[in-house]
Amino acid sequence: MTLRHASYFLLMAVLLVLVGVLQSWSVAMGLLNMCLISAILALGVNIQWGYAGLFSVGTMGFVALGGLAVVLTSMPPVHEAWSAGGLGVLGGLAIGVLAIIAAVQVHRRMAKGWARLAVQAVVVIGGFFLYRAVLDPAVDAIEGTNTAVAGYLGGAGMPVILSWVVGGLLAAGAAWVIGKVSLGLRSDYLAIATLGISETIVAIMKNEDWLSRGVRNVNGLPRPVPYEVNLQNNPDFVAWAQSFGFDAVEGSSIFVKACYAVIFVVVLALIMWLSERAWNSPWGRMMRAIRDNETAAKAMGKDVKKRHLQVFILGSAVCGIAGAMLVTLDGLLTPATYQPLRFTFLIWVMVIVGGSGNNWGAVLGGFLIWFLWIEVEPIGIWAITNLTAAMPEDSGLRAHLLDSAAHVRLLTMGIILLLVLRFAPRGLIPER
Amino acid sequence: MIRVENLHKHFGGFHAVDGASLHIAEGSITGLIGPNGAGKTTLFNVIAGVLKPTSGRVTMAGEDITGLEPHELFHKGLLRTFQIAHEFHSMTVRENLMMVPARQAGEGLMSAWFQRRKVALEDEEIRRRADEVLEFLTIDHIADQKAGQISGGQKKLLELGRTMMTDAKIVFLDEVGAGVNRTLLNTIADAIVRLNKERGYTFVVIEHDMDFIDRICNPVICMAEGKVLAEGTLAEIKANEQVIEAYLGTGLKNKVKAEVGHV
Amino acid sequence: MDFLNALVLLGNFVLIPAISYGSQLALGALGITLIYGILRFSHFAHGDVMAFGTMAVILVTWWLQGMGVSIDPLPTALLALPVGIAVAAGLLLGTDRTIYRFYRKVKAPPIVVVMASLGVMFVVNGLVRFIIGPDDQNFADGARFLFTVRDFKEATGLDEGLGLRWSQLITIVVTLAVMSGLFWFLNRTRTGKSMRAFSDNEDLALLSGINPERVVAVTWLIVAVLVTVAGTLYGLDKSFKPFTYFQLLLPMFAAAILGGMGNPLGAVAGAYIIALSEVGVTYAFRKFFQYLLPESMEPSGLMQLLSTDYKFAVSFVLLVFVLLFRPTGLFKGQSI
Amino acid sequence: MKKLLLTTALVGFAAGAAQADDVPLGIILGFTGPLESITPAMAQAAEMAIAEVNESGNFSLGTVTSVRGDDGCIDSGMAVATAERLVTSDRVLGIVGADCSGVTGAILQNVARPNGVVMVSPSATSPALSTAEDDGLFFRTAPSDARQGQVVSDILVDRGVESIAISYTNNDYGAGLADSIQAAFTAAGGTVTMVASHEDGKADYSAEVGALAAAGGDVLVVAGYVDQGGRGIIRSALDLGAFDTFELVDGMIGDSLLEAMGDEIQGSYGQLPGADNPGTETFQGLAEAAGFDGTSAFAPESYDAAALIMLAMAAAGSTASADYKDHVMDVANAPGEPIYPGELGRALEIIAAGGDVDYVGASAVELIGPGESAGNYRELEIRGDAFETVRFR
Repeated sequence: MTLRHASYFLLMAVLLVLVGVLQSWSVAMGLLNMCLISAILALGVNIQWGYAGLFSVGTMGFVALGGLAVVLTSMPPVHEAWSAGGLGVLGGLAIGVLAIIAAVQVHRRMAKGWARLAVQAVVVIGGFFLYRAVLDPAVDAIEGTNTAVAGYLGGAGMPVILSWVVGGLLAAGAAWVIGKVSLGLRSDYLAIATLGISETIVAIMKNEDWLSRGVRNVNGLPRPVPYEVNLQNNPDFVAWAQSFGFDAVEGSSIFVKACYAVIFVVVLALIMWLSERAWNSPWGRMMRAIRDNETAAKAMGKDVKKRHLQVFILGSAVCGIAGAMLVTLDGLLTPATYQPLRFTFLIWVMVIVGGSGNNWGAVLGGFLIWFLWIEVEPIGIWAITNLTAAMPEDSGLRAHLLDSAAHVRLLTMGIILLLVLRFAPRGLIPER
Repeated sequence: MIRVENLHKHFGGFHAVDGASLHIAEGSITGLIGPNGAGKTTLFNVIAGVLKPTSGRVTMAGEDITGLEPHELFHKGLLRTFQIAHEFHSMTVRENLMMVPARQAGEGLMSAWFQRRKVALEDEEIRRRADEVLEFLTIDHIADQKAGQISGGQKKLLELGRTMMTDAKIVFLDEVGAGVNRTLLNTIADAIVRLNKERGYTFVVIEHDMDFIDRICNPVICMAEGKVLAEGTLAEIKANEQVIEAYLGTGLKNKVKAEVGHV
Repeated sequence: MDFLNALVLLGNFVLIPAISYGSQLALGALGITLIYGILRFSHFAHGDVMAFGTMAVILVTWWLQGMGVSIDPLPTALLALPVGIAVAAGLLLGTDRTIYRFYRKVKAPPIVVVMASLGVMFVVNGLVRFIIGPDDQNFADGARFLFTVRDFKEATGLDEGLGLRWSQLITIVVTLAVMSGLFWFLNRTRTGKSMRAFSDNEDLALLSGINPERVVAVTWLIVAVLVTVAGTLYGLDKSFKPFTYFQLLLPMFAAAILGGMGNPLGAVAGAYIIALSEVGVTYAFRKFFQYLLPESMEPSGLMQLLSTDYKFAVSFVLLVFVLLFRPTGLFKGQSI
Repeated sequence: MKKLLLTTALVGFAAGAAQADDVPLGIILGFTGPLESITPAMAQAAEMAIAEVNESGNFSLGTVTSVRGDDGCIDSGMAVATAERLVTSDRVLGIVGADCSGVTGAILQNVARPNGVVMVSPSATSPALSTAEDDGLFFRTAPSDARQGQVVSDILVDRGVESIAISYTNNDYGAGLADSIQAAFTAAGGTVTMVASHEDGKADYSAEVGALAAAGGDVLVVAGYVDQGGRGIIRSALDLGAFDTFELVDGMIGDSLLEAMGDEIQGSYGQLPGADNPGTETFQGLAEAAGFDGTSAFAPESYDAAALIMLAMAAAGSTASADYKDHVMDVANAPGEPIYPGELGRALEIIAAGGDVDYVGASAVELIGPGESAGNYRELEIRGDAFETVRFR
């Protein structure tokens, strides 16, 4: 990292401090936390794109799976629902998995031809109906239990931090399956396939209510840090906060965010350390070779398919971890939140702007783009207000422009992306 | 060493390799010649696992290697270079060589993360070997340049160098001399001969430059229209009626094609 | 009689909706496939450009309606189409000039151009909302139905009915016209032939004296026609809303890939397959079988294979399966 | 790049400065995202209430200003960041919002509670919010969906409907509403043939309608949004001749529906929150004068949300949330002088004189239990080119 690149980070820090001074420290800390998560997300995408040149736009799906992991890990189990249909659901899912395994085995064991196709069709279709027959009544039973607050199986009741690991594992597992199926595809096809698969993952989370309440959302997820209200009622804390010149409310808000920030920094540092080590080792050299020229890498004895799968799983796992952290920070799981514009394309902008193939670049991109994503709106409103100040109060155009101010955000992101692609195609901090 | 039996490779209706059979003797430097479109590169690609044959068999030291993936063949000691240089452009010349050795501990993530010392020691050894190869090929002065920025001839040398980073048994060189100047071509020829003698590499060389073939290859196999036409010393090949006709024939056909134009 | 009823039922609920939806998708997918064939990148801004062209049509339609112009029973929007096409063409040629041409010149890898189109997507997305707003816009006028379900029932005496809307008829007719025009153009005209040559083999085409910039410009013009027509038809048939047009991107791409990227015929086939499978797999066939089967065998359930929640997932599962077994799509991709 | 960043940053932050005697209120709604088409009217309604209070000159605590913020409706990360900025930087003293139930929960837990700021949502109707921990800070002028389900069932039963199919928008609002309608109607002896969701903003709804039609039913209950998939479902159902009578939930009531298909849905019916309330009409008149559509979904509730906050402030004589949060219920409910839209000035006078007000407002506000609207509904029927009120429930 050169002095120039270090200065970018310094600038980023200055921007956040400026927010603290001019807006408020709570806003600045809140921004910092989201910047940290965005940086981890960008690292995940960078592992797939920057390291291996995999054009996967399924990030959203892995982020969502991370979020699901938080519910599955940390919420208390709903015993009523388990006794109503827990076994049925497990049985149904087992049948589904067995049917797929059987179909794959048929594919492997039998000779190519119509007979194989027929047997496979019977296994798949029969398995599907059996799966539906076992699963459907169980699901109905579960979803019938106290819909307003439960209606799902609940989680394992474990500490919420653990869910970040689970989120990574869940995303990694899904990536293994998806990678097996789609990594052989050409780049553009891979993009659309992963985009579609990630939409499907979110659709499952929205519609399988027994799993995580679907669109009814899961509220009140446990936190790894204290609650502000409790801190405000704690005289020791209030006194401590006042010694720094903060009142109880502001102090508690900043303290809680600082706790999150510390944990997030630890996670980011850990992932960064592992990424850097890997990228600067023979492993990284091999990955660069594969990205530069797949054919030659194969001829030089590298198992490209296996390595692509590996790197796809790794990147997805990182996205899953970030997804779990995000939901933990929010305190609730809302599957409708997962939109490709926000959770896939925006992350890509972060990586491209920051500099793909460079871990520091991805982190910078994550910080900068999230910062702009949030701060462009007030800046846009301010700019339009001033620009239209000369117009009469009742001007239709003025009202229209003010109403449209919120849409400046997407416009800005597009322009930034285009400018960077054109004038700094390797990003702000390019690969060495 | 390598035996090819009745190999076919069809692209739709086009028979690029049409029942080729040949044998490559261990320790030889075999030249593979033939007019453009004779199916030489396709044959290479089938043997090297890039393309799957339509039918036929390839064996290496008696073992069936038909349809194996390129990276599997690499581990069996079968290497190849490319007609158009396939360098790893964003890496330095030295790194291009250092990525080659198989089963590097540092290619496993666990070792890369947690066994730094072991990996560093191993990498030091690989680097030493890479520097030896660079010196051998007389391109040690460009070791730290990005491979994408070196000359075409140097890229060819680099590809040859990559094959030296491992214990190859047989190396396929596809138009190693194309676009390379005289001096560099001599360096390449010297290197091939030395490797053949000192390390016992078997070579198969596709080349259009007959002087080059004449200088290092024996025997020479001539292909035309997907089949093996003749085998022998270059002098024998040159005297072969069929070969002359093949070169002339396709030459004429090509000429006709060029004049009629492509629709 | 029962057989006829079953047929009409299927026609009303599955075939007609799928065909008109499929036609709209087909026009969009054709654009995607053309861009891929000639310019060799996946145009991610497609849905938003479609919204942009349609927006122009809507604004002109409103103006025309304000002037009292009408071609009842046909919608006024048809008159505004040329203007919309011109605006869309201006946008596409403008972006090509300012953005894509640069990457062509430096021979950037296709993936970079895809990224750039992602940027264009963001910008156009914002522009459309800025100009016309994010709301639903109503611009359809003229008669709505050619005949309604009720008319049909009265006329035929069947229990089931079949409705046909003007917008559906226009969609199908216009789609057929535009598609045959396009295929005629590609196969019969000099420019069309040079486009096909360019798509087959760029180097060879360049050697034979084809001006690449001209081919590119013509491609964008055709794409402008396709997207604006598709967007307008869609808006007339359903409604115009910027967000919806962005959402159309996925099924359009699925159709193009399913048929084989770069193959126009494939794109059309893919679009109809996607539309049919989306509607067909999630349709509840109970009534259909009630008509066909004897009473003792009548199904008790809904006979629905998959809940409509997973409607769009159908097209993706289909897509992935096809790609696994035929990586180039149903029709061989990458040739015009 | 650096220069650019620095200037934009400086420019942006300067926007946050506010004057000392200002009473800023936050209006946090989904200006972008799936509800982006109904939010402008909601925001304008809230701002209309603010303007009314300021113009009356009877609000002694300062000049009320509004600060808009975008919650994206479904992006909780963005929503929390926006709310955080409004609360801690713009120092808003109360929040009108948020709109969607998901982000409302997120803002409540992550911003409003930690900072102790009152939040009055005009449109978050999820039953789950009734039981959310709120420290007495959270109110809503929209009733919980549980109540509406009962009303829908009553209307259907009174009209002699025996079987229904339900199509709901696939979010917490739609799903919760569908649940409660199904439960209430089944309990009343009716048959629900199918409950199926629809995604908003999708290309085509013929598949959904096809499935619903196959399931059958006398009436199709549409629990969605008028400018979204809900309209698409109705359009498609009419075109395919699948249903010709619809029961429309509150999110589906809007003039744009009549404009788009007025002739074809004559005789369909639905309900909106509201008591036998002259205020609604007054509000629509005011809205028209102010240049926006007062019948737009949740616009009356937004006006009421803003009005309630300001009246509670006046009653408490303080703009601090901790002080005025306990007065929200008082001003909203009897006893006291009923207050309708356009009478905020009078209400302030009464409060200043020590009197009691019972704010009725545009949506007949009556807060119960955990601070949510009691849920009086107006039964509407489409006759001619308008929604006509049939009765109150």
